[in-house]
Amino acid sequence: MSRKVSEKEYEKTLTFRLRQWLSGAKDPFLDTVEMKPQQQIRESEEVIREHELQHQRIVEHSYDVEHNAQVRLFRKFYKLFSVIFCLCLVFILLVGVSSLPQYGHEENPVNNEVSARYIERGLQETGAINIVTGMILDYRAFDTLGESHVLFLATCTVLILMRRDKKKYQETAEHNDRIYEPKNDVILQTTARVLVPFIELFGIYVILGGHLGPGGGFSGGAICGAGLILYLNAFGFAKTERFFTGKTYKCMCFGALACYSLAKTYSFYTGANHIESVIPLGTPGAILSSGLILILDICVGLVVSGTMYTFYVMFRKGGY
Amino acid sequence: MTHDFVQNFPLFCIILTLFSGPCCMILRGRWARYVNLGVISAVGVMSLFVLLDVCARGGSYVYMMGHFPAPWGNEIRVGPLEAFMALFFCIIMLLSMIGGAPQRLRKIEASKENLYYVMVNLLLSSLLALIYTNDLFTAYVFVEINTISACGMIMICQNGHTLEAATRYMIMSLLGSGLLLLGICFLYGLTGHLLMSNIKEAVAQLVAAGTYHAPLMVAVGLMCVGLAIKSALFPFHSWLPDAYGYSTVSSAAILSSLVSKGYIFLLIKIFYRVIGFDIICNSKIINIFFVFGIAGMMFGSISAARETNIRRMIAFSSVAQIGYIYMGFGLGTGMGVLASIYHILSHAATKSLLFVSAAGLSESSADSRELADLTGAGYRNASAGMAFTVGALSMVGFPLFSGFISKILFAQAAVNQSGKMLPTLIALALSTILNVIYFMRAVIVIYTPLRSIPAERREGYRRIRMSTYPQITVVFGCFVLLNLVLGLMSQPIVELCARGLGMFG
Amino acid sequence: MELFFDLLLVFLLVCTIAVSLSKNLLNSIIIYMSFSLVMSVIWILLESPDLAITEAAVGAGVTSILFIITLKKIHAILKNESDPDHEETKEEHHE
Amino acid sequence: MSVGNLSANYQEAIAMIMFAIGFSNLLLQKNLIKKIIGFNIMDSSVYLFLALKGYIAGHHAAIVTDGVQSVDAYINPIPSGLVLTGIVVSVSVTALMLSLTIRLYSRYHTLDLDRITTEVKKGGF
Repeated sequence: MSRKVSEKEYEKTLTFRLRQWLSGAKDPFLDTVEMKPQQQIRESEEVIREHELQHQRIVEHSYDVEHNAQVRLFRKFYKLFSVIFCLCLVFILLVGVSSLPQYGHEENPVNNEVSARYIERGLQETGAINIVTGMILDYRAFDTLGESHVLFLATCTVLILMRRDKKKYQETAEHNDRIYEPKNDVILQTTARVLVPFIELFGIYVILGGHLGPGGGFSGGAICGAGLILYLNAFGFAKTERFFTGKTYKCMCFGALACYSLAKTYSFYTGANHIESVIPLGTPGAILSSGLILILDICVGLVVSGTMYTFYVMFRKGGY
Repeated sequence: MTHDFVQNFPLFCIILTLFSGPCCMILRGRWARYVNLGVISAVGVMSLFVLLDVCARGGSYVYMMGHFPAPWGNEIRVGPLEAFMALFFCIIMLLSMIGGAPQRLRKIEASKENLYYVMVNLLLSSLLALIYTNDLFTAYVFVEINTISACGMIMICQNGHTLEAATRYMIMSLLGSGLLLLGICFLYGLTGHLLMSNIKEAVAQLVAAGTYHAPLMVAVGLMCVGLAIKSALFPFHSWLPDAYGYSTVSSAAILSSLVSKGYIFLLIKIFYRVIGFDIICNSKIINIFFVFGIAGMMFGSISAARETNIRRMIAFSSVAQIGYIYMGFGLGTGMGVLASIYHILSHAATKSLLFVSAAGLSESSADSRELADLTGAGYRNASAGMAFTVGALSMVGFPLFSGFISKILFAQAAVNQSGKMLPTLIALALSTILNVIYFMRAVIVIYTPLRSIPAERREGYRRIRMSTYPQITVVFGCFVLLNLVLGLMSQPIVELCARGLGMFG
Repeated sequence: MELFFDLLLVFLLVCTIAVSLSKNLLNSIIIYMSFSLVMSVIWILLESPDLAITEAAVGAGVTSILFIITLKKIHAILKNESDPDHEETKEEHHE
Repeated sequence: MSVGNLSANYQEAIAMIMFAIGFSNLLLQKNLIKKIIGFNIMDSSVYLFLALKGYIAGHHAAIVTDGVQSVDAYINPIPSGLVLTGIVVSVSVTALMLSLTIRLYSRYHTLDLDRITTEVKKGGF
């Protein structure tokens, strides 16, 4: 059953007024509350200008740090507070340290069954001679997975901040840092020509030998990145861009991190569900041993070397 | 024992979000956006399954990360509270991302859009890892991921305000994470473990034996202060208003509702699972939290009342809400912590709603954020206006909405605590009054008819219909629904949280 | 050996104080480089060769390069104090 | 907490003092570059503290030599691993902070954070 309502009647209903109020067409207080429409204020140009000047002066005055007593007081108070905070920190830390177990002793609480198992059975369980590598890439691999993503993330933030689009950066000379480069420095170029292959070789050696001795993906990657930076400095962007561009870095980073994540998913999944891992550990001491650790080291090395080089390029020039 | 397939989902969630980071980097902006939304929804669905599974089982379980059992390998621990938090964070993040999309697409350079999704994905992964992890050092690494990605989200629109805010944010966070790391090192030096449950056993032994009391307290203090600095507790909040006030909407919503909550959740874990809540309560640290929490409530509310920029006003209100949460810790009872957890939920649901609707309001008012320019904005953008009103009412603590329940829980927790009852109740009352003052002022302004301001100032004002951005209207609806659910059906949620908290120990 | 280790620790302490007091940015960065190098020697003495390699490659290598390139970007190497007028003329000169 | 015990632990005490100096640099220095150096020093000293925890006098680096796998032969490998992870984190953060510094400088031509704040408040964008 519906009934027809005339427009006049409808306008009296609550629904209509609510809708009007919602759409802003009518003010519910109109006619009920006495309101005077505001007078339009007309100001002459001069007055406006004077106001602007005044505003300017107030801004200048309030941000005049040297002469603003309030700001100075606040700063002094802040400084005092911070200094007290730091002194308290030193005191608390020294008190804490003074009753810690003395360093260098075997019976300290740190040397418990956890480290004992790493040392005694690490070689059999991970296949890595370097116990530290075995620990960070197998026992506590979740940390390392996070850590390599920290690096990746830092690169992304640097890209956000420093990358310029091609059109823009050619506008000004300051942005194009090439002019600061030595154009044809014979000494630098000859030295680099001799040194860079050795640095790269050493970096690769450190990466590949991570499970056999000191080193690993991170340090080796940093060495490789440093070699690339030296090469860049000696020969300029034109040469390096032939083999290393932003696209190369993206693909490399994606490939390495994807490989890392996949490998770790496999080992986490099998570990948690108590499935035997099918990856052989190999004979300890051989270069192709210790299961996934070698692959992970290579992945980390790729990410790190690319990241270091990218940091440098972004800081220098803001684009590949 | 082998796991059911569902029990692998937490691992899949973490790995999927981590993996989607590099994925978004090689994709173009539009595809990265789809990947991002897909990943968040997938993680949300998986978390829902985990929650149902854990509730059906009625207990938490430990998931080994690798082939080695507890003290040697890494592990994650899944319980009802963790799964619920993961689900809730995913919902909030999804809604904030959809709700902020139009403004984000306008503000961010097209070539850098995919990098923004990298940040969001990794932020989600770090939140999930912080929720699930059972290892202090892993927590540290993911705290760093959280910090860096939050910084990236602040500065994605590069103007002076955001750059300065990002720098200040980084400095504060670095101070905090330095203290946190040092605290972890102290604790490691005393116990020789990094896994939370093992540390708790060792700490209990130390306390029983009465040895190493001073360094233990130093370690606890360092970790607590570090996390308090990171989550912008009152004297360390200087970066917050600019960071939330000038970054893009989705960033502001996610930062205010999720990032600092990740740290606070870690702090709760440290209380219950690393040190033991009794030891924390017996130390003086919670009193410090109590005092600074109340100071933060007062200061944040007063600053918000003095603020004329609507986004900064909401940001200052965040300072006050973080004060509430720390005050709940400061009460030193299980009830207090429960109230804080509920406040985390209600604040997350409300604050993101407020940020998204405030963006809608200023869009209809020539992109101005000054309260005076927002006159009548509630008529021009009806859905945003209503959403803002709901959010404001919830913040104030109006019955029906979530803020009411959390305030009641705080009051209940305070009543049981004789010494701290009076200051807590007074602070709650005062801060509620201040909340009313500034939120209701904003609501009145946006519903004042436009006629009262001169015509020449109305330039750029435009009407935004609900059909202009249908997805945002849906987002508002979801947010309001979430608020109503938290406000009307609080009992099962509180019980769930209490059960989960009970399993923490 | 103990004595050598102690000397290095004292050197580290001196470095940290010198960094905080030094007025010139380039100086403080160079001091920081030496800090990192000494740190890597300390890692060797603490029997952690992995850390030594990493610290030498990263702390003394890449981080310092980044610092110095930053100084170059902000034109703080060639002159003593940051002087805005001086800078602008320099930029114009290159343009 | 006696002074005697502190002097026995003087290596760790030095690490703590370095931490506090780095911390105050990060908090109090006006110059952004100095702040970043302070941060690096702070982190390095935490790593030093951590590595001192794992050191055992007379033991060797945790690399299996000649098939000896006894706890009496090697130092504790855990701190080394943690420090390795930590160093990566601090490098990433350093790069991020330095790029922020460059951006701020190119906008405001100063490295003093307080002055930058004043400029930001004064001029808007």
